[in-house]
Amino acid sequence: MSADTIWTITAFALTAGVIVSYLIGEKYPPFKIIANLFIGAAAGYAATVAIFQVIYPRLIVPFIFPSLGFSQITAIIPLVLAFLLLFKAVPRLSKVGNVATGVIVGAAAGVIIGGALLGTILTQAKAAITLFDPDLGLQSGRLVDALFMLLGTISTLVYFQFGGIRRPGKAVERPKATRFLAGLGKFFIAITLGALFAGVISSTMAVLAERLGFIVQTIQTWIR
Amino acid sequence: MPFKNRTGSTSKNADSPSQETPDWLKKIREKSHLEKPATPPLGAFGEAENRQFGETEKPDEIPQWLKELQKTESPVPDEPEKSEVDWITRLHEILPETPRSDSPSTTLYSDEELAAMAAAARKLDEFNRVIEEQASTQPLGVPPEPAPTDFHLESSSPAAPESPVELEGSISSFKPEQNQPDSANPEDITRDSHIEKEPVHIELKPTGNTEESVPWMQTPVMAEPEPVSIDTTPSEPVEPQPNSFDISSDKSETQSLESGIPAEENLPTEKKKSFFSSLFRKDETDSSEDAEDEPEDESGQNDEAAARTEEKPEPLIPESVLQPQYNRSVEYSGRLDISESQKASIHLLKSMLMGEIQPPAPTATQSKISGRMLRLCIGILLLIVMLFPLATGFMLTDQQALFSPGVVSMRTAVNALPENSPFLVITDFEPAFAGELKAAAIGVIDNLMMKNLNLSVVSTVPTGPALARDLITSVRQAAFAYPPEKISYLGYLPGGTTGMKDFIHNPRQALPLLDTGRYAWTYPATQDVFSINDYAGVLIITENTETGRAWIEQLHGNMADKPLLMVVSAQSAPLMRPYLDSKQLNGLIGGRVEGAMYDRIMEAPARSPVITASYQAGMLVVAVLIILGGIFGLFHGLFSSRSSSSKENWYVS
Amino acid sequence: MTSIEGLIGLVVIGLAIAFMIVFSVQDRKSKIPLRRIPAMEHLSRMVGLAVEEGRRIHISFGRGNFLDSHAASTLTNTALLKEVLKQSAGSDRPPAITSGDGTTTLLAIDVLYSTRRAGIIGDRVDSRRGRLSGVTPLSYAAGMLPSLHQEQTSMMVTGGMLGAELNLILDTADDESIHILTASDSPVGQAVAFSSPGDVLLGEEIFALPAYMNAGSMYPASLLAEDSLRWLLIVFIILGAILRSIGLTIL
Amino acid sequence: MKAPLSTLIAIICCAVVLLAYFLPFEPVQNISQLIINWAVSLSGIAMLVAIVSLLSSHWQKIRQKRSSDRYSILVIFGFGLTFLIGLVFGGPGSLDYQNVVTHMLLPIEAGLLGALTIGLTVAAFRLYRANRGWMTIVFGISTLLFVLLNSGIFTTGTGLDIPLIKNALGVLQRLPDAGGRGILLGLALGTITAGLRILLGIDRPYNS
Repeated sequence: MSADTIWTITAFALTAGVIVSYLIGEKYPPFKIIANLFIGAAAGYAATVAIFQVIYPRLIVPFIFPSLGFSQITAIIPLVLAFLLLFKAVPRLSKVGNVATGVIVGAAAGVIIGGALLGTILTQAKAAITLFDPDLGLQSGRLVDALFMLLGTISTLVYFQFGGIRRPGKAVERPKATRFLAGLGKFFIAITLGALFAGVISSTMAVLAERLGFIVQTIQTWIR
Repeated sequence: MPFKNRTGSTSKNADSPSQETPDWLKKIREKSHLEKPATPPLGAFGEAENRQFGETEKPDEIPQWLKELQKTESPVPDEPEKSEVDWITRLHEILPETPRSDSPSTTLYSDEELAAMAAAARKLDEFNRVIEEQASTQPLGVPPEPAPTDFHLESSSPAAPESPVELEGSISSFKPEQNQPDSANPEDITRDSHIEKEPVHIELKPTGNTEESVPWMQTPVMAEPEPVSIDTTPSEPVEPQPNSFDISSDKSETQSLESGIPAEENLPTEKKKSFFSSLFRKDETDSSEDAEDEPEDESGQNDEAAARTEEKPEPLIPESVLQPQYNRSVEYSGRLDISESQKASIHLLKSMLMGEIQPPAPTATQSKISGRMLRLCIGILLLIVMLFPLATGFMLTDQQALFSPGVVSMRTAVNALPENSPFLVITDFEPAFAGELKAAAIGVIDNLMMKNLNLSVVSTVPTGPALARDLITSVRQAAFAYPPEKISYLGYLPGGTTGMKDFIHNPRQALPLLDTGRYAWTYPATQDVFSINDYAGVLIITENTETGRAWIEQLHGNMADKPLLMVVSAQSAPLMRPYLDSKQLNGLIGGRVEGAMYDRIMEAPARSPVITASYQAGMLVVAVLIILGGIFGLFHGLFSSRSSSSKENWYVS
Repeated sequence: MTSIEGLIGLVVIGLAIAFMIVFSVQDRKSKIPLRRIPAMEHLSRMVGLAVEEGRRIHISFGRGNFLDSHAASTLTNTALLKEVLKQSAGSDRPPAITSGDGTTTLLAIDVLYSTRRAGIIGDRVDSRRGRLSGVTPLSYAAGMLPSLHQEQTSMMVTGGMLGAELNLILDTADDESIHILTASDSPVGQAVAFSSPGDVLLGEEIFALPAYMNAGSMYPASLLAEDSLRWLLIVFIILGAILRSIGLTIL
Repeated sequence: MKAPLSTLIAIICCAVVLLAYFLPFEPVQNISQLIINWAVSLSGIAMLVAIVSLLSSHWQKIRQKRSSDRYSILVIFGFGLTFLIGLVFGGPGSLDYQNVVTHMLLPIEAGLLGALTIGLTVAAFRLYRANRGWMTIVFGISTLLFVLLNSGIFTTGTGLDIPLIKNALGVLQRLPDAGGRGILLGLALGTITAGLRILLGIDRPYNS
């Protein structure tokens, strides 16, 4: 029996086992056995990847082989920070690792602000504006489409407005002027979430079809 | 009227003096004629009230033998010669609560006086009996009328006094201002002031940790209500009742009624007397026939007392009958003169009881079995329908005939790529979606291979490199496998968006090695690449909207004129299309179906059509179930009485 | 990136910081009125109920690489966690915290320690309360199920990047009658949660969690700053569309 | 202020990385890149520390007397198996070790995700329980439409090559784009204020 056959039998057993154990119920032993094995295996693989493809190439190689265009000084700092971060695993000494988490959090905050501003807000605003570009032609359908997209985008944004007006003895309400737009925004949000939910069903359905195809194909191979 | 004296035996009319006068009585009469004291005439009724409470007359004016008598008996009225009718109306002056016991009483008692003293003693017995009856006949749910003073009993509010000293202070002198809740929160104070006028059962919970607190500190908790007994020592702490108004079926009516009467030992001395006086006065008006002749006093108490006298105690209401009563609209007996605040109190108490009596509305019991059974049935149905085309090869539809805009622009972009140039492939999908994305991306990668491109493969997902290798090796049969030197697997790029930014800024520094550990940038496929702009284009394969968006945001501006292509799963397609409209993406394939469209548009043979047929059969089943569910939901909404709480879409556990 | 875009970026950041500072000062004077979100009301009520019943509150930071666009959702959840820890300090069962990412797990444990050192919660809360439940989406969801079955959980807030695997968690929570609030920063996760009976926060409502839990005056101020930027953006888009339709180009 | 050093470092790192996005100065960009590189490396270490916390919590479950969880043994066994194989085969780059992904992790994850189709279908069938007023109705209709559209049944065969159907399908495809763009812009606004709270030193989750 070749290694491939062993791996194929393993894959077949695991796929069929997961689908059947899910139907039986998550509270019962079959599902628990497979799920816990899976959690451990995934963690083991991630640990291997972290060591071989993060720590070794990015922390150790620049320090040991400075000839590859890295300066040793800049290679020492991350090593020290990494050593401090290990103290987070010990409850009493976790304060020592605050500097390392500070670097991670600071860098992440900068990236998400920059990415959100330049990558989404400006680009999406430009996209909403370019729909009205006369060079794209002025067929009636295109103008209706552009107005429809503009109305959908603005009403969705207005729905998410948080500030309200507090009247004595009453709950905080939306300003009157924005109520209609907010209602329209709810309509667009419901459509978008419906499309996304259908997309999720489509994705999982495609995965299920592919897995069932693998099971049937494997059985047919064994039968022949 | 037959009358029981203290010993319980009955005697004839107490008012007619006996025929033979005993010797000791003759001596007293002789003495009283010799020494007639000068006593100030009692002024109008109100004056007696002005004397400061607790102030006593000069001790030497009272003969010794009379003091003992006063300790046990009620004092003798000063004015024996007043007319017969007056002694009844002034009877309250000689009641135990007014300190008349110290009034100068050197005068010998006349027959009438002694008769009056005997009557007073009888009255005292009668009063004890009435108290017990009162405890058992007070109609349920109607709190005893508050003593006519603005007597403030703090409700069982959680703000129990904090420190032991405070605790002691609250036991010994229960003054209204002292019992203002400590919390400075105005809301509490207004809430307490609302309860102020209503005598609610006191339940002072032991403060802080019971073990540590000194035993005497533990404030008596009125738990199981016993018959009222005058006992000044704090009672033993008893198992606190969760809620003193909890009228559970196994408690007898009597106990629940008594719980409404403030615990005797908690009341300070002057309060006790005013409380009893109100009862006594009520009692007195009960028995007197000519109550209407009572002189009108300033505070109108007699009217109130008169109104209360006609109130016949309602018969005990059995527990089982209680429940529907509370749904009846509230009507008050016409003879009762109930003030607005009392009506509010009644309403408040009834609403509290309503909550207690009515069993909590059963939350919609979530039938778990039906949920799991439904899942089993739908699961089996789905599996059967999807396995049928796989087993029989049955095809639901022909090949795709219409193409989405993303597929068309993808073909255009791939055809425009220069031959034999470096190209970056980013495989950011999880193992779970490998099936779908392999079907969606296999056509595009096949075309890239047809163009003889040098592929660099990167992934920001730990399992990405392994899945990338599996995807690329499955495009072509082993015999026509793509030359390995034209594919460099750069491996895992950690750090998500920051890792992308790091790689885009300097690829060589971000990923120095191949996933096999060899130095990457001397490999044939990547030796010509020094910066991100050296790639002819980028293909991102991901199932995740955020990852796709992050790559577009980071690549924005760095590869302005190079094509950015994307293959996403069906769940992310709706959110990626806006980037296609804004020309940030030059090609977009969303899911298995658009992958099949791409194969069709490139005139390539359909890949795994039976799996596509199985997928379409499953999607039809889902569509039918959504329609059936909608119809069922419509009927479910129409017929089931949707209670108001169902508006809040959450379950109380 | 053109220099104009860079300039616009800096202006927007400056405006945002100014709005946040001004509105936080205003909030200290008089509470900023925020519109009613039923899911938020249920959250604060359920935290109280959980403490009274002596059952556990479970806060899950969800998946999503911290160094990715999910850092914002993680930072919001840490502020929420601090507030929940304060409000459930007297509970018999301290809150449990799970996550699907390494850095996020460390930050969750940090919040636990700092709250304990501040004396807000007793020693009963130890480090095992914050843990990694799985590294891939489905192992993360499968790793959450035991805490829903066995740890007397009464209320759960799940955030971060979620997709179809959220259905596994929602089904189990439904079976165990656990009240669940989904605050995912991924629209796909919001769509899956929208189809279930539990509470769900849509779009940017997830960033309002600390403000509605009264975590501090800067949080409602951040929401009003968002509103101000929102209206600036709407005006910018409308003006841009009008100018573009007559041939003029802003960007 | 508590732990001023880590707060200061976090604020400096955030400011430098942010400025690098908007100012085209080379030194600022290089320093920013260096900080990002360190952060990426540290995230690998953080993953290792978190996996240690995963294993220790399961180990505690095994050792606790009252209700020890037998299944936690499988987690530790699964971890040990794949980690040792990885060390023996020389890391994720080796072909044999990649079979762990393609023939162990992939079958389980794909099988479980496929099984979730059943759970999602049940949720789609019981949409009425979601109880969100008219939004649920619009959500249900939208789901039905896009399930049919994604099935690919209406885009097959030449019989459907009619302009009216093509335009209708095109408009249908556009419907979610408008709402999708609004949601993306909203999320971006929230992300900006959340990041700025770190820059201003208000949120300090890194201080334990």
